[in-house]
Amino acid sequence: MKELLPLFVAIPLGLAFLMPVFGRISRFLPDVLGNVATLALAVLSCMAINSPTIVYKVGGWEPVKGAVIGIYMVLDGLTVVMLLIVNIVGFLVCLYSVEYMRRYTDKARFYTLFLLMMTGMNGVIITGDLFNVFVFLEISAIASYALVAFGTESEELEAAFKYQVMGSVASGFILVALSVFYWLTGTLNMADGGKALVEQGQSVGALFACGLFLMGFALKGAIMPFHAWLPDAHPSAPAPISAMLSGVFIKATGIYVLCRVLFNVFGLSLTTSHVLMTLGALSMIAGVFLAIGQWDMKRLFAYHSISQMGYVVMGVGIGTPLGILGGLFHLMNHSTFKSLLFLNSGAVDYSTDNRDLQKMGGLNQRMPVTGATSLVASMSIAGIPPFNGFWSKLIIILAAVEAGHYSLAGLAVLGSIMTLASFLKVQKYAFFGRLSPVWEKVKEAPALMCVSMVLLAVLCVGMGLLLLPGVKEGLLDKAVAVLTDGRKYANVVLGK
Amino acid sequence: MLIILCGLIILMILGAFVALGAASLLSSAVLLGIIGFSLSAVFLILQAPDLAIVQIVVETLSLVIFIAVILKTTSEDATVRARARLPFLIIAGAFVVLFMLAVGWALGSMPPFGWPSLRMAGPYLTPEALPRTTGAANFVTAVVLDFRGYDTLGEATVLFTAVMGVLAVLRRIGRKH
Amino acid sequence: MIPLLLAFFLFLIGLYGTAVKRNLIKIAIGLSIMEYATFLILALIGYREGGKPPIMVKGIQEKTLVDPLPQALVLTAIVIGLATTALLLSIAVRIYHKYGTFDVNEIRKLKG
Amino acid sequence: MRGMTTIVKTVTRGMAGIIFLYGVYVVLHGHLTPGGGFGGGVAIGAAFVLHILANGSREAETDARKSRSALVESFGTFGFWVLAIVGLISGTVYFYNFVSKGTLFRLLSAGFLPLANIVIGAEVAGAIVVVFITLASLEIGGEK
Repeated sequence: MKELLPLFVAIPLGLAFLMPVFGRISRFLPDVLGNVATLALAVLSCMAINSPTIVYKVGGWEPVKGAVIGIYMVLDGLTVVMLLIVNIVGFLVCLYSVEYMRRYTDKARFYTLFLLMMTGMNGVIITGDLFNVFVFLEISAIASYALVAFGTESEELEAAFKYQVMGSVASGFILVALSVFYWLTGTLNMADGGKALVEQGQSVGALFACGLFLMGFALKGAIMPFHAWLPDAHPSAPAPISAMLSGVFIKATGIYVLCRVLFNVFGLSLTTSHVLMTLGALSMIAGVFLAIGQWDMKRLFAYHSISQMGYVVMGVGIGTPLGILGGLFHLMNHSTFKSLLFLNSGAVDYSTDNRDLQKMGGLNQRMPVTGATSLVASMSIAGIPPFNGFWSKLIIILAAVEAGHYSLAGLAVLGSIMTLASFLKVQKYAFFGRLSPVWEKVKEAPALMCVSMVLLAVLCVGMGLLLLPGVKEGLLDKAVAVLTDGRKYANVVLGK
Repeated sequence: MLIILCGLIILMILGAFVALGAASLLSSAVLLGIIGFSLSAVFLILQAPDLAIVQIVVETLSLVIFIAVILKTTSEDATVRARARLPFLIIAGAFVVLFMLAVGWALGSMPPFGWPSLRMAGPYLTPEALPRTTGAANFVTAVVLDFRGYDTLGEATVLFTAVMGVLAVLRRIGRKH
Repeated sequence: MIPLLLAFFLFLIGLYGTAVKRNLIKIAIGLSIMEYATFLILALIGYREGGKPPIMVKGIQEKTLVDPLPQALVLTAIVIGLATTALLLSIAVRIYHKYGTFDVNEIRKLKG
Repeated sequence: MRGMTTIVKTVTRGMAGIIFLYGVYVVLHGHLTPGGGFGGGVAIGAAFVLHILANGSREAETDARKSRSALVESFGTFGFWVLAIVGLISGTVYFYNFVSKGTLFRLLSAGFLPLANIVIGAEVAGAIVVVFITLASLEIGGEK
């Protein structure tokens, strides 16, 4: 596995560079190559499942007198989880795009940007160096700005502009944060920096850097007071890109890095734990209340992303092993059901050219696959057993009770009920009820789109199995262990 | 040296105020250029000739892009007369004051200006070690392309991505109907 | 320490510009100012008292060279800044193309 | 795009040449003197932009130029990727500096650093020409 680690970045990157050239040669080559590349990435990430912790020194630069001088790539339990969701969802979305993106011009450029976005996310996930995080974050962010504006209609451009301004402000904060971090510790390596922070002891400077990082990544991850860009940006993008942005992008570039920095570099303190829980609970409740009044299908889903990210942040913020397990598992689950929901909305949009819930109705009769898969996804997100969302929400609530935060548990239950209500609304208005005569001639979405939706629905049903004893130890427990013993990360990476 | 440095930064700050307040976008862009060129002078004072060169060429280029965009569209900023609302100004002011207090407070626990801790960069600078490892006389190039070459691949990719993005956004027709 | 304080203040001015200005080009200018401030902070961090540029010259042995690492980071960040500015401005041009104005208040199609 | 007057054209011809040569020099000496692939690449790109601005160009010519520059950009970045991946394929590590280091202060030294500077310079120059042509040939107005 060790030799294969750089391929997570190298494969999509190399293809992305040549994609414009391939696009001139043949119209189908970009479709084929894009899917082959993402499939290869998905297979690679499955191969990583049982690997031990790997530290890959890029360029072969060994530490000099204990100080890290090069860039490290690190593969540990948390990385594997993130790689799995990014690359599997990425592959399924890419499969979906083959048909969906026919409505847009210049497909080769779409695949170029898509692969660059994948590169960026994979790069952020596998690196162990803070500046490298920033660079790859910018790659995926810039690709996503362009992808949001890909349709070049006025609303999309406007959303893309707003999104890019917010994203650039976040990047600015992250860059300042990491320069303060470099100033404080003299290093950019996360493990070495964490060690330096322990040696120095608690200081105001560390708190300041931590606050700047929190601001930057909360803005990237759309946690509540910093959420304003998300409900515009995510719905305006083409459906596969909405699925990527809501499904994996905000997690890989926001929540994941935030966890890495807060747990593994700075070490979770009581203050950060409280801040995370408060922000999480705020997003959870406010997101769902904002969502329930929406009539635009994609906008409603986008507000739910804020709310569901609130669950994740709250679960992780509780800080107990059970809470972290719940948070991470919910993160995995959310990536499947939310991307499925956006793909469903894309299928509806593809067939009916409409996103307004009030104008739909009875689509189940005409689009059985879309209807059925969206029912699965809705039940998952609302937390109905036995779908995956139920298990992760249950664990989060149990963890909150166990840690004595009864009010948080209550809020989580309330949020869950509201989520159920708003998805009953979606199902009722869009898929059940009387078929309006306007939609008599509507056809089901093309086969490839259905295939990818069905596969995601299977994941939604089956992912509860990850909690079974025997399976849980191999994947989730390893990821949880990385965060619970946050400070151990330095020793693992530096090899002591 | 410190006085010239502070003077240049204060010039940049004043330039920033005027640039944001100007009624003509063209003069805003030119003022931004002045800020950028002062920055490259600051880089020279801080003993960073590499940065000064790149900053000058990049600043010229971004000035050209700004001016090209403004000349193609309009140079009038109609919004400049609109006043920000008072509650917003109070919040913004409070944020600025709090942030600067936090900076001032945090500065106390940092290594002093001019004495960085060089935990990661120390090994680069031992004169005997570096030429043997990378063979480059320019340490910045050695860091950019060899020790942190992976970052630079990312940087080249960012530029590539942005060009792809520009080409995608400025397509004549975006959707088929 | 004063240059660093001033640099942080410059950062806040850029942030203020992006948050308050209602003109797309002005917002882009605010972002650029923010970027410049971050470059400045990084370059200031790398400075060493009495240091010389980190480039070896034939026949001269310098004792103190300034820290090359932040300079490398700024080099990367400058190019990233150029890339974001180019993309942001082309989106702004396209918006102008659609609406005939850079005024945010007149562009509001999305509900916010 | 329309060109400019004869005086401008004549002056530009010399200027663009000098800027181009300066860019090439900066790229090639990136590992010895200040500058490198990015600074030099921008200068090379600027030389081309100057040439286009002064002489103007017809639409068909502009398109051909744009697609050529895009090719240069693609292959420049790809070249850097290849340099990175060679180490991985040959059994060492990603980004291994696989070329011999040579003697300090010589033009051919520092392993693959000069090569990397050249490919980056090509990419940056291509990128700048593409962006410039795209922005310059954009027609505003009409659609509202």
